[in-house]
Amino acid sequence: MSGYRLPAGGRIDRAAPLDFTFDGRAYRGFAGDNLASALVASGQMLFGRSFKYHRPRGILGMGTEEPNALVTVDRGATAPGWGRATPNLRAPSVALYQGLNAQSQNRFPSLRFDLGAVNDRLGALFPAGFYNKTFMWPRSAWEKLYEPAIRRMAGLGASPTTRDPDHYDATYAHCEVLVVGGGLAGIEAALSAAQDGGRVILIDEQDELGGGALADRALWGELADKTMALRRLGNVTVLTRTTAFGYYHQNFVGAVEQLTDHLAPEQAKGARERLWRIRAGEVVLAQGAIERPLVFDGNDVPGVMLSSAGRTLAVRYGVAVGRAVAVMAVHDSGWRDAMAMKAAGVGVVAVIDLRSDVAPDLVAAARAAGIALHLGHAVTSVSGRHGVSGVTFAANGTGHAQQLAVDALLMAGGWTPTVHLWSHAKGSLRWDADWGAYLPDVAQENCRAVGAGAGAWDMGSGLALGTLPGPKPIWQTKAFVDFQNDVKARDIDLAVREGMRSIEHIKRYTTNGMATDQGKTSNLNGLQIASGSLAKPVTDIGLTTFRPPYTPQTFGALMGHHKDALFQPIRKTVIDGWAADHGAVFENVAQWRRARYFPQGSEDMHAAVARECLAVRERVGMFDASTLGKIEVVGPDAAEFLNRMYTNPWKALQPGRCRYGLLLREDGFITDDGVSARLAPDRFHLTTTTGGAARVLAMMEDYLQTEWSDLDVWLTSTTEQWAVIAVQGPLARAVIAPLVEGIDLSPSAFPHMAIREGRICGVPTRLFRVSFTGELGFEVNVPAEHGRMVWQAIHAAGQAHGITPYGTETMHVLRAEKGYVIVGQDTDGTLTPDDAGMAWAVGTKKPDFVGKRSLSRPDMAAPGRKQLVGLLTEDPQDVLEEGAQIVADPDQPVPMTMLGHVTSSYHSATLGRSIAMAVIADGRARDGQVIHVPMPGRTIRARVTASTVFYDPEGSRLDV
Amino acid sequence: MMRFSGLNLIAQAFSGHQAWPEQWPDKAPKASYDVIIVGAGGHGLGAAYYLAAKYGITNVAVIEKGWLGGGNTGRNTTIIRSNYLYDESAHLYDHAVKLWDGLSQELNYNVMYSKRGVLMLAHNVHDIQSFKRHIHANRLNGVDNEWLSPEECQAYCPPLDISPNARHPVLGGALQRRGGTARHDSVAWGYARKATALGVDIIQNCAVTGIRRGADGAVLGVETERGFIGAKKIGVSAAGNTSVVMNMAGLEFPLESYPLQALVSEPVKPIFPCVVMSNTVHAYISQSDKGELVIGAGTDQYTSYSQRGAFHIIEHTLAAICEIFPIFTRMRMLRTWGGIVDVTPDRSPILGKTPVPGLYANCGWGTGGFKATPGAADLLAHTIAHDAPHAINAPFNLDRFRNGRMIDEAAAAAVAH
Amino acid sequence: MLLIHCPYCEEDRPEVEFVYGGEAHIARPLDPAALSDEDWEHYLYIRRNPRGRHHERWRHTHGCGRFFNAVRDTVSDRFEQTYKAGEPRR
Amino acid sequence: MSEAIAIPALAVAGTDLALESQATTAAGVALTLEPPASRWSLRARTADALAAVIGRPVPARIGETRDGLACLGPDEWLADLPAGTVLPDGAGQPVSVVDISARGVVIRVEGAGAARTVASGCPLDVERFAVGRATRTVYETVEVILWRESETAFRVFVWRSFAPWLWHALKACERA
Ligand SMILES: Cc1cc2nc3c(=O)[nH]c(=O)nc-3n(C[C@H](O)[C@H](O)[C@H](O)COP(=O)(O)OP(=O)(O)OC[C@H]3O[C@@H](n4cnc5c(N)ncnc54)[C@H](O)[C@@H]3O)c2cc1C
Ligand SMILES: NC(=O)c1ccc[n+]([C@@H]2O[C@H](COP(=O)([O-])OP(=O)(O)OC[C@H]3O[C@@H](n4cnc5c(N)ncnc54)[C@H](O)[C@@H]3O)[C@@H](O)[C@H]2O)c1
Ligand SMILES: Cc1cc2nc3c(=O)[nH]c(=O)nc-3n(C[C@H](O)[C@H](O)[C@H](O)COP(=O)(O)O)c2cc1C
Ligand SMILES: [Zn+2]
Repeated sequence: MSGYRLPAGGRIDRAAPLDFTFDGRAYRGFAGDNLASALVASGQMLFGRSFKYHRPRGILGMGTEEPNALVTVDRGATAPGWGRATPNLRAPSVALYQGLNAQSQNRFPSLRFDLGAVNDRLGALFPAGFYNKTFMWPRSAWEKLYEPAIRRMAGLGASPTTRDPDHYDATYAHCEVLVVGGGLAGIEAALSAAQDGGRVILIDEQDELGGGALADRALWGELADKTMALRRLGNVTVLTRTTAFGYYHQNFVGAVEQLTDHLAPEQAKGARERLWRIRAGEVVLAQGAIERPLVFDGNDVPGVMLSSAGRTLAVRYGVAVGRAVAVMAVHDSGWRDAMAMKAAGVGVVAVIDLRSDVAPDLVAAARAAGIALHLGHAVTSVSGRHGVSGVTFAANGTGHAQQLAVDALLMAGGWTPTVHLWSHAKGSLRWDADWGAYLPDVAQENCRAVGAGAGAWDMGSGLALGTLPGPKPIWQTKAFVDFQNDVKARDIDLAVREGMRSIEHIKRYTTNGMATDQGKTSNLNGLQIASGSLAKPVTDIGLTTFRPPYTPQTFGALMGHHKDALFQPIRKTVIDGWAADHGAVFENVAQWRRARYFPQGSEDMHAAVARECLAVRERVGMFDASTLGKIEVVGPDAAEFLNRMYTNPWKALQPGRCRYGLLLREDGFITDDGVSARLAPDRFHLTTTTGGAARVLAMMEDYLQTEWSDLDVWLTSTTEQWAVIAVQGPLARAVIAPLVEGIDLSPSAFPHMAIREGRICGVPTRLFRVSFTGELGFEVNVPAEHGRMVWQAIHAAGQAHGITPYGTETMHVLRAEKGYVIVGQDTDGTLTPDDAGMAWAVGTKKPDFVGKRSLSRPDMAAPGRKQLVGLLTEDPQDVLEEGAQIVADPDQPVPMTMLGHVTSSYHSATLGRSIAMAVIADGRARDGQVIHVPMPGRTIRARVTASTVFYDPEGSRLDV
Repeated sequence: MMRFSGLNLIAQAFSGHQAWPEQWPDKAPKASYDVIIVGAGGHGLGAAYYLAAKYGITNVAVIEKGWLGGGNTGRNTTIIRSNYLYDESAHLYDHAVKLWDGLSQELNYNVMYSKRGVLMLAHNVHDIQSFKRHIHANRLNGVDNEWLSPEECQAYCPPLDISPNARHPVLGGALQRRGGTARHDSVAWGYARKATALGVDIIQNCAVTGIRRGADGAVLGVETERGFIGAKKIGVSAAGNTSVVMNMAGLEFPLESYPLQALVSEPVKPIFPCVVMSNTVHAYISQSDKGELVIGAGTDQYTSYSQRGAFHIIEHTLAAICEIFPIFTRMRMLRTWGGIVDVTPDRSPILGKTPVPGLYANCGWGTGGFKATPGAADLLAHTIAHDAPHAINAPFNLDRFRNGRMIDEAAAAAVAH
Repeated sequence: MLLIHCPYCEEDRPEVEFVYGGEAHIARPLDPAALSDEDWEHYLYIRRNPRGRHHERWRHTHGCGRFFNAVRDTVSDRFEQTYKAGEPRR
Repeated sequence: MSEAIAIPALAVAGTDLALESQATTAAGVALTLEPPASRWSLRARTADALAAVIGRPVPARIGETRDGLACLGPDEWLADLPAGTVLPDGAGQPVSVVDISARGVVIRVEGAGAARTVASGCPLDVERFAVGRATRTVYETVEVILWRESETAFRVFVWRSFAPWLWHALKACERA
């Protein structure tokens, strides 16, 4: 026990005690505390175990830089489920609330007695990069023994294992000036920016504004005044508990606001966190600076921490880190902290400073405060395992050793300006010898840095060191650089010795700076040590890349609105509700959901589809085809345009007639198809595949705008304007006839592949006489808002004729019986029209169309290409699996020579047997040949049919 | 080269690990080499190693503009698999997977190839058809790949949400058990160490700025930031920068370079046993041996050499991950980064000779060339050594863009990585 | 997310409203049939892919709908200028 | 037409979407689905060319609105007119007049918090988006046309199959 609550002081509310638990033990703190300050006040200095060696660790810092004190906070009510647990939270960043339930991590069975700590004893076997050097023999042991063992050691806290009940919010925001960092420098910047009248947003990650000034009593008055002044301004938005995590192109800054995690779960209402996506005219970075630890033997014993942390605990939280506290400084700020702590009532017993000449005023003031001074000295070791019990120090670290009984040791290693966001935005940095750190230099965006983060603050002066001098060679010390990843000075030295000369290699070999704190306290020390080992100045070594996020942020917040039901829109047709009411089983196609079949009673898909198919062939069926893409092509040059886009000719198509169109990419491969109608000389109603709608429209716009901008024609997506009801089957005409007005439905007046405009059920329709089933058929297009009504009316009218609603699966079978291709299933982006058996759809006399030139490339016209053909299995009950591969010789060894694959395959109730389509090398020339489909356990024999039409090859059923 | 082994590690522990030698020496460039490889990624370093180890060509330099392994080799999500559809691709990637097996021993460097299985999720009927097509083709090609039901998928990967009410319900999956991951950095380092032990020079911080050609058009060597270096043959393995390097030889390539992002979460205890890919939802995820969830994001839409990317890509990536793994919304993102991937029109690599005598190309691996590292390296070495491609990489030539013999895996099924 | 100046809307708009359209000023040959396989390959597939100044197409798909051209530095991703489709290369 | 078949009354746009209008909430926003109207996509090379065909004044600047017409692009306008209005189809003229009345719906976001609600997913500077202005844009990944009617009222045009998602997204952010 060393920390305790000072009798007075701090910004906590002593009248508002809060009870909480840590590892199941009850503690008490005050409103305004964070988890770390409250635990230290209760004498708890041990917070966690390090990653690799499981060394006991206390807190190092009191801000976001904290690498050690990581805890899991469980906000679940009482159930043990992890659904509301968050691992790896930094204790100093966890606001205290009534009932807070926190647990330490990476230890078993308990924090004090951790079996994993055996790693520390064996630490010599685990230097940087050890895993590259071992676990290779015997070979089989890697999978069975070594890798599982390594993986078990992984990680810090545990991931939640059940669904997160919280929700997350997101917004965009715009401002003229965004200020990141609400210390005095940021507040100042916001106040002055607000003068210009523009919108100002000020962001700070802490629960109150003030930054470093919160740990300086003398500044509280000024802080209060300025904060008040800010709040009075109408054009300033202040966001506290909000972290700017990334600075992206053109002043786009991402931030996450914590909304409820600082409240007791019962009080938390609404979203847990909010994502702010901010576009700013100017960005002012006032991120402040982070103190650097010192690197020496024993610097990770709980109770050794940053000097600023000791000061913050005392001044801001009214907590003493110990009864006898020593400060090991190489920087003036440590002296100021010592005096501030002393003034707050902390028992600061000594300042040890490596420097011999320290500013006389500091020396005089410290003397006056009764603090013992050891100039020109360095701490060489720390005693105690779970807490500091004393330090050994010596002149320049190597002289006569002296002991000092203390229960806390503070490190003042100087300051590193926080240049993370500056660097995200590719601002350049320059080395500053006085700071011993990199400072912002030239901005790439409209951005400037102010305050300590810009090096524009007097933090005092000091030395920039790699390690403190000591009596032992570096490889015998346990002097930590990256506390969380257990990287020691000697690991960096080893990396250099092993040939890692780039700081990037050193980082990856040692993992320095790769832990959850991303090197906030370790990168600069690592650089200094590498500089020593490489005997090169720091400036020749460079710096690893700063990357978002500044501090870790939850997936839930970063994914914005797209959680659960809002992940992605699911598009439904206007008839979807009817289908759902009638028991449809749905499938997803592109963004749409479509009815796949309508089972009755206990029917499975097979039975339902067989029934639906027969109904269409024998009577009539109805199908919701609304998802088909539709484009209205209008203008005097409409026909000319389509003629250039599609493979087949369009100019001679008469108004009132339809035509099948085949669309290629410029590389000659089929990309889409559809039946389209000419409504008027200058107006076409195009259809595309469901999945191709957006792609085709974009492609057509591209050609129209950038290649043929002289054409007077425009494209409008009408996919959702029209609901489409396919009525198919020999009785189709009889069903719709009573509903249709103004259209002569007789075969002579309204032949196959024609379109007529009129009314159905009293609403306007574009009635297509087309068929994707091989039966007499109509596609009733009506304005979407009437779609369901018309569907119901047709359904009602069809009752007398035994009308049967059918879904996509039946549609697939029916069209396969007729050998109609589904682009994307029977073709796959590698098929030409000829491959697909659709040479007939290519206007050979047209001089050009999109993709034409590619078709004459040598390989596109070469023999041996895969061609779409039909397959009939020898056993008519065998239904081939779609995707099954086809070979000529089933007895050849693996790897086999494959001829092609099955693209579509169904049981045809109409034909009483299976049918399939396949693409097969030289397929049409194999007409009548037997091919083999080797499946696991057996090989299926099937006969090739050059034609894919299995039913009504003459097409007589269309002509009724 | 001091042998790496557990015993040696123990022995060195007693002397404070003082005696480990450099894994690769820092070399000044010689005046000329038999072969220069441009780009010290896994592919380039590997090619140098195989040139020395298999073809006895040791007068080789690998020239790198930055630090070795710092390109896409050091920034990918390390997914390894070979269940590609077309024979050409299946043979190419499976050649690599076979080399991954045993690579640690061959290099005496643990590259941590982990056969934890790659599970690709099917979310709609089209996915099922396409996956089955892959599975059957793979089986006849001798490449393992098996179909799992949704329940089997979840048993294989417990965090998976297989609820039928999901926006994109899991309808099954294709599992390649030999698929998995390897430690990206170790691959580069292992090849570098072994190659240099065989006599290869690795020259870092030395950008190639020009390719000098003789009167006959054949290569003479490279101009670099450190002067001219002669070479009889030059292999270019510069990933995202290939267009730039090929330009130096007067060649224009069918390539575009896009930023591709990836990210890791904070490390957590083991929760995720395998690799899961969902092309429909756009989610790619595994857990590293250190504990981070390693997540592949998408490419930005525009070409770029900036190794960064936009935030909305990350937003969509995490939404996709949490759609399939809703338990991860409270996990936190630790770091994002970008790499520059070079993409060909058919998304398959180019690996072979170029129109310039003595100049060889290995590029176009796009978002998926880490898995190919040992295979591509071996085949590049073969092609350079014989001045002719190996049968496996012969189809991956430049001519296919002229004659139309594309190897378009993406067209067959929207597959990334 | 880039901020892109649409030369038609005459204002800066967020990247998510736009669709990238690849290298600019590659006109579709007027008579493709007259091209050699090599020239056709060049038209279809060969791209400059420069490191630095890049002429490229964008479409303000979720805005005014127009294609336009831009000059952007592919190292900094910074736009130098944008101009309307059909205007000469800058 | 046979008498036996009862034809339901004309459907109201959006009833199939089952979206319940929502009264003003604590956040100061009401969401309503606007009744059907006559909506057209109009295309021409110039505003004058279009005006000549449809016989109405046509705003010429992108973003400008006038008498129910919004200029969305250099050659594109949206007409949002009282239900039943029919425009000449411009046959034979170099224009395109296409009826899109049924293609989408309009969600009205109204109240003191309207701008904030729209800005939650729209990357434009919604606060500064002038009253009387209209543009095509996105709300997250969904394309919309945003039309600001007053300081506190926005009309959001969206294709009907995306409307439920958008509706729920607007509701969700407004809840937070
Ligand atoms: C985010 C991301 C995720 C990915 N995920 C996967 C995955 O899961 N699975 C998978 O299989 N693949 C993946 N990939 C792709 C994979 O990383 C690459 O295909 C592969 O690593 C390429 O290796 P390489 O050795 O060819 O290239 P690199 O490792 O990029 O090496 C090329 C080297 O060339 C150097 N160079 C360039 N120009 C010059 C010059 N002028 N002079 C000298 N040197 C030069 C570069 O500096 C670089 O070091 C991913 C890629 C990225 C970016
Ligand atoms: N009159 C004086 O003597 C005086 C005046 C002001 C400041 N100071 C001291 O000088 C130092 C520097 O002041 P300063 O204002 O430059 O820095 P600061 O450290 O006081 O403030 C920086 C603030 O930025 C926050 N921050 C950093 N990164 C952030 C991010 N990504 N998102 C959100 N918030 C982030 C920090 O939490 C902190 O609150 C402080 O120690 C301060 O006390 C002294
Ligand atoms: C598989 C993999 C795992 C990684 N794990 C971590 C990690 O745990 N911590 C970390 O800081 N970075 C991690 N990184 C990212 C690297 O730090 C770095 O961002 C990446 O190599 C790209 O380099 P750059 O950011 O310096 O450009 C990982 C990268 C990869 C490829
Ligand atoms: Zn525009």
